[in-house]
Amino acid sequence: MHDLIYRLLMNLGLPVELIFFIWAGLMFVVISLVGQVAVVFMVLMERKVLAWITQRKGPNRVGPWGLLQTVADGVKLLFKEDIMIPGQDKFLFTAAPILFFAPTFVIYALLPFTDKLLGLNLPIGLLLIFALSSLSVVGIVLAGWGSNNKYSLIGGMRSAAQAISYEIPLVLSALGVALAAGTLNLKTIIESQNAGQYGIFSWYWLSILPLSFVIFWSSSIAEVNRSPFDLPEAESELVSGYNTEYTGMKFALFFLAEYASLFGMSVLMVILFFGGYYSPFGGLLLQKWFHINDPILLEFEMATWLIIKTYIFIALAMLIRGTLPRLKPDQLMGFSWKFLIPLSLVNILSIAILKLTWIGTGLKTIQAGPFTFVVPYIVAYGVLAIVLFLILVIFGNIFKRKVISRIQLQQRTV
Amino acid sequence: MATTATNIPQQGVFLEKDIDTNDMVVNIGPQHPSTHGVLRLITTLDGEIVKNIEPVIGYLHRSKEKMAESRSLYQYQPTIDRVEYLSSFFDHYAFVSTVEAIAELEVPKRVQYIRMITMELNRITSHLLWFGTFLLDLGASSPMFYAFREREKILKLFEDLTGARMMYNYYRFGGVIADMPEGWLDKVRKVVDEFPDRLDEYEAIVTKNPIFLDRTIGIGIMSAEMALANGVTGPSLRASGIKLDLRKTNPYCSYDEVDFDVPVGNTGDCYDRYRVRFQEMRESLKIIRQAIDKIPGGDTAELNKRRAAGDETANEMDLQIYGKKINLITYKPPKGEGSTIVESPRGFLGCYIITDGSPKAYRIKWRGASFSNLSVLAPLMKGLLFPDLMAIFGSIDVILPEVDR
Amino acid sequence: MSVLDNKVVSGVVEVGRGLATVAKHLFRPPVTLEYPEVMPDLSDRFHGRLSLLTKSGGEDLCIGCQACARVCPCGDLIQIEMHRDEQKVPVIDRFTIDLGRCIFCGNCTEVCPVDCIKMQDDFELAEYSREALVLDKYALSLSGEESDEYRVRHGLEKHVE
Amino acid sequence: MSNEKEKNNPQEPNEVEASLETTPSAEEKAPEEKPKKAVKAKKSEDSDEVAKAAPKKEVAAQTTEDKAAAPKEVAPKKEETPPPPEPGKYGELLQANGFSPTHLGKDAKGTEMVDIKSTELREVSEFLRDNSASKFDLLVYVAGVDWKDRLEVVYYLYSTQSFESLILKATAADEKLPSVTSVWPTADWHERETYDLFGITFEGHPNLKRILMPSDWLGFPLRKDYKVEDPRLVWNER
Repeated sequence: MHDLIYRLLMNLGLPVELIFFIWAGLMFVVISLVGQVAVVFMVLMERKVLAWITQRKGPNRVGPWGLLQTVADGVKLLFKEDIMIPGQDKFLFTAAPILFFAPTFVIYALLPFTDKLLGLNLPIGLLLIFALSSLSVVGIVLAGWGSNNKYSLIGGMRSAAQAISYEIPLVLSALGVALAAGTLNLKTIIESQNAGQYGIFSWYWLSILPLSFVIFWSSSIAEVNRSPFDLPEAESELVSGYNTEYTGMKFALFFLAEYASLFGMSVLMVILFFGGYYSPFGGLLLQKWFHINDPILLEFEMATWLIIKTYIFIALAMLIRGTLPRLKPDQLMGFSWKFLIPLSLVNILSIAILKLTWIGTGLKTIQAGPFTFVVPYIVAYGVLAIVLFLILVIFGNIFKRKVISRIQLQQRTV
Repeated sequence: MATTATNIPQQGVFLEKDIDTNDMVVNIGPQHPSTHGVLRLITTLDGEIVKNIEPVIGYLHRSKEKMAESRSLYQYQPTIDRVEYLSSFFDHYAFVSTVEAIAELEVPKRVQYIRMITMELNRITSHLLWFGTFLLDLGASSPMFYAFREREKILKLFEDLTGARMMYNYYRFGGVIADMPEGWLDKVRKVVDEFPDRLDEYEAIVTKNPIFLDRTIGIGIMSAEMALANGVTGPSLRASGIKLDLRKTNPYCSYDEVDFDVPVGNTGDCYDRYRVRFQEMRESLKIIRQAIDKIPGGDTAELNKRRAAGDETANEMDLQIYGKKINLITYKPPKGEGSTIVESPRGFLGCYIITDGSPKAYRIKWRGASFSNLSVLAPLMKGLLFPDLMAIFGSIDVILPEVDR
Repeated sequence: MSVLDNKVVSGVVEVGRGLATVAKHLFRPPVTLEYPEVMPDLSDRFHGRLSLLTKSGGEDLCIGCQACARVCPCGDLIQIEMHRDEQKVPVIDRFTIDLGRCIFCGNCTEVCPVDCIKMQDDFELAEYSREALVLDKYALSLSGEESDEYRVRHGLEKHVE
Repeated sequence: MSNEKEKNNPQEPNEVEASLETTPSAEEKAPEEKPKKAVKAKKSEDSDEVAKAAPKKEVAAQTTEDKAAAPKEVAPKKEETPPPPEPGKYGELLQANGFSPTHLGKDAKGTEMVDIKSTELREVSEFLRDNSASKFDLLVYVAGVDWKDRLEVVYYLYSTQSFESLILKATAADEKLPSVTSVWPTADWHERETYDLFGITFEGHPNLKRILMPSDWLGFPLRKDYKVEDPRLVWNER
């Protein structure tokens, strides 16, 4: 189908640049539609999962099993009054949701959902995604400022601090992937994970970069403001944080964008650490087991694997939201600056060492194989352990207080 | 996912500054998700640090003490439920026992045991609600639903017994309104038996969760002297290390006939307050189990069978539900005064009644435990972070109707 | 080092334990009662709408003693007007209860000397106007059969003339 | 403020008594109830007046219900010609240390009651808190009582050492009392509440303003002469 459209455009005799733009635009429309549907489904899923883990039923009135609940909510939000209170900065107040919403959806154009369902196959795709995802915090800060509400302001400031802190471990851990794969191109990253042909064992999260994965996961949850890092909208303290004053469509934009960024981050994580659109058994099952080579069917399989993997992580995020209490701002910052960032620096170091040893073997990308299981763990994580120990010796006093409180805990009488 | 690099915020640690900034006054409440009612806290914030906090109360003032002047004691009684609606059996007990003391009414043993069972069940419901909302204040949502699920079962028991889920109006001067329904004790036993498993589940989710520990350990440390000086009582005081439980020290009802422990903390921080309340639920279960076994006459079905069989011992004083049937409409307690304090889930619940020989009380004074407990919030909060406010406020377990009365 | 290890390891273990406990609930049946379809199982003593029982024949049981009105904590919520006919039998002219202000405490049911005013397990009392919540004698009274059925259900003696 | 003062002037005693006597008669207006109960009720209602007229005779004739009440009925007599109640443990302690308490016996729950002079209040409080024999370190509540001719403040003290309680009473002369906030900081809010509802000024209180009622409220609601017919109270006219 892609070929068909592509050929059609070519036959029209348009210049190549224009075709490129039209193609990217078309893909973006398709993907953002997919994204919209995914988000609408996610909102429902969140409510259902939160209901099930608390032994409730969740939405079940609108449509069969409540499937249309989010649609009804959306329609409701569309028709709600757009309230502006005196003293608000009208321009910023209106611009904020758009500034928050746009980057999260633009990211979708860069994510390879399948082999061909991809807006832009850029060689620096990973970099651009991080650049875009850090843009959305501008929207939150503006919303906090423009709302003329103290809760919003505190929420906006917290969000800015949080985004700055968590951007670093996020990028550093993704850098590990880039190092291992030798590229910033997302498609190549996926292919290099599939190159090992050991399926789930050749994906980066297990074989080479488990630490990177943990860092990436926790900082991505923080990046999208999910519990337990949902400080900018902590409802027990800040009522609703930066979107306290928003109603109607503007609120809907914030709401959608939050879920969209969670979805985008989960897809990115699957791409970076979980083999993207490949099956957990290596390659594609239709191709491998059933010997079907129909490109459209294969693409469906790819999309299915990606979506399944993504939703597993989304469900985990929902489970975490239901279980964990919220952190405090100082703890949040501390977790990032005192724990995640040193750890990811060590991680990068160890991966660099690994990479150097690998280049000696003559391969450009680090691939998972029988050899990988022995070498990286011994070399990289041995080094890592030593460096970690050194860091602890040097900066040991950082943890001292924690240790004290731990001892206090053990001495409790009740 | 472990949070490692956090520490105990200390007063003054964050206050270092050379830049000229302004403080921000945030008016938390009267409507706010975590003020548990209508409380207004005028908070002065320096960034995230709370510099000063001034509670403003009275938004829920329903003039309970004034209402007593225009109602006979019996007429006034249903409105007592609303003084503190989460554990209104305690309010009723304070009121009823004071009048009983003034009028020297005798209370049968069976009634005392029924009162004890209901009060302890009520303590559990109250602590459960506290547990749920405390965790919700800290940001965890499911524990609240689990707590409410269990609370629902106990409320159902109350509905079977009194006809209402929260506004019971069940105790009477010298007795209770009606005996337990047949088979009620078995239902209580069933709920009590399956409850420890649920408590273990809560503990698995919460008690050692690293984020929870970071949020509560060392936060809002209330020394014993500070607690006593500010009139803090109940679990919050016990968390500070003072073993003061009126059920043990000045036994009322039949608490001297059951065996239970008084959990005590040693630091007086939020975590200790959490642990003390959690242990109290287990102790309450202990009391209820013993009370069910010891209650004179046993289940009503048994008692009714004995009565139907003409057993005279089944009609003796201790097995009655009224010490003496009084005419409630025109009941006039003699002139006198009495003051009761009982150990409610939140602390000392006081009731001071002066009667002048008319059906109305001359003066009724309610001492809500939350009233004094709330006053300690301001000194506790100084120099801590804004989110600690919710942890501390949640952990001292304030209920606003009792503050404002 | 080992303490830190403990902290991190135990932290991960405890978070995992919490998540597992919460996830366990996915497989438990929901406890929700879907109210309009599934009515709650109310107990016999439920404090619901007030009603007046009648004799088995449908005549008034109330003797107009005002006891319920006097113990009501809400002031003039119950209003009774009565007179006696030639045989000195009380006749109730007017009996109104303002359910909009009723707090369902049950004081009136307790003091009624003839067990006439009782509480039903009917709790759906919403109306479109406050006036509609002021129930008069005819709205409050149950028929003779209903009253008998109520008495049987609650273990009261059947009213015998 | 001047308006407030006017309103708070105690009413003429005659008027107050008259209004008191109308209350029971209002109860009698209701027609008869269940025959058995009515008889009983009649008795207990009468007992008040009868007991005053000829206590000894009637007490014997009363039902068991009134027997319990009877000794208490005699109490008002005592007030007129007071045989002083026995001094309690803490009353004696206070007396031995140079204070001049008036012993009031025990309340229904067996708590000792002591009346002290308002000028001595703060010294007595400090003494009771610090003395090793009493150690009343917890102020449970402060309650105001309007006795129509005087305002009284009741302090309920509790000791976490001996687990005993004590009721201190002090009459607020000129509606003024020294504050005990410096002794028990918890008195802060309790005294504010008492000021709010009774209009008793606590001298030396750091922040004496209304706490439960709105700050612009007129009058002190728990005083017996407070007019409930205040038009501002009737906000929900039916």
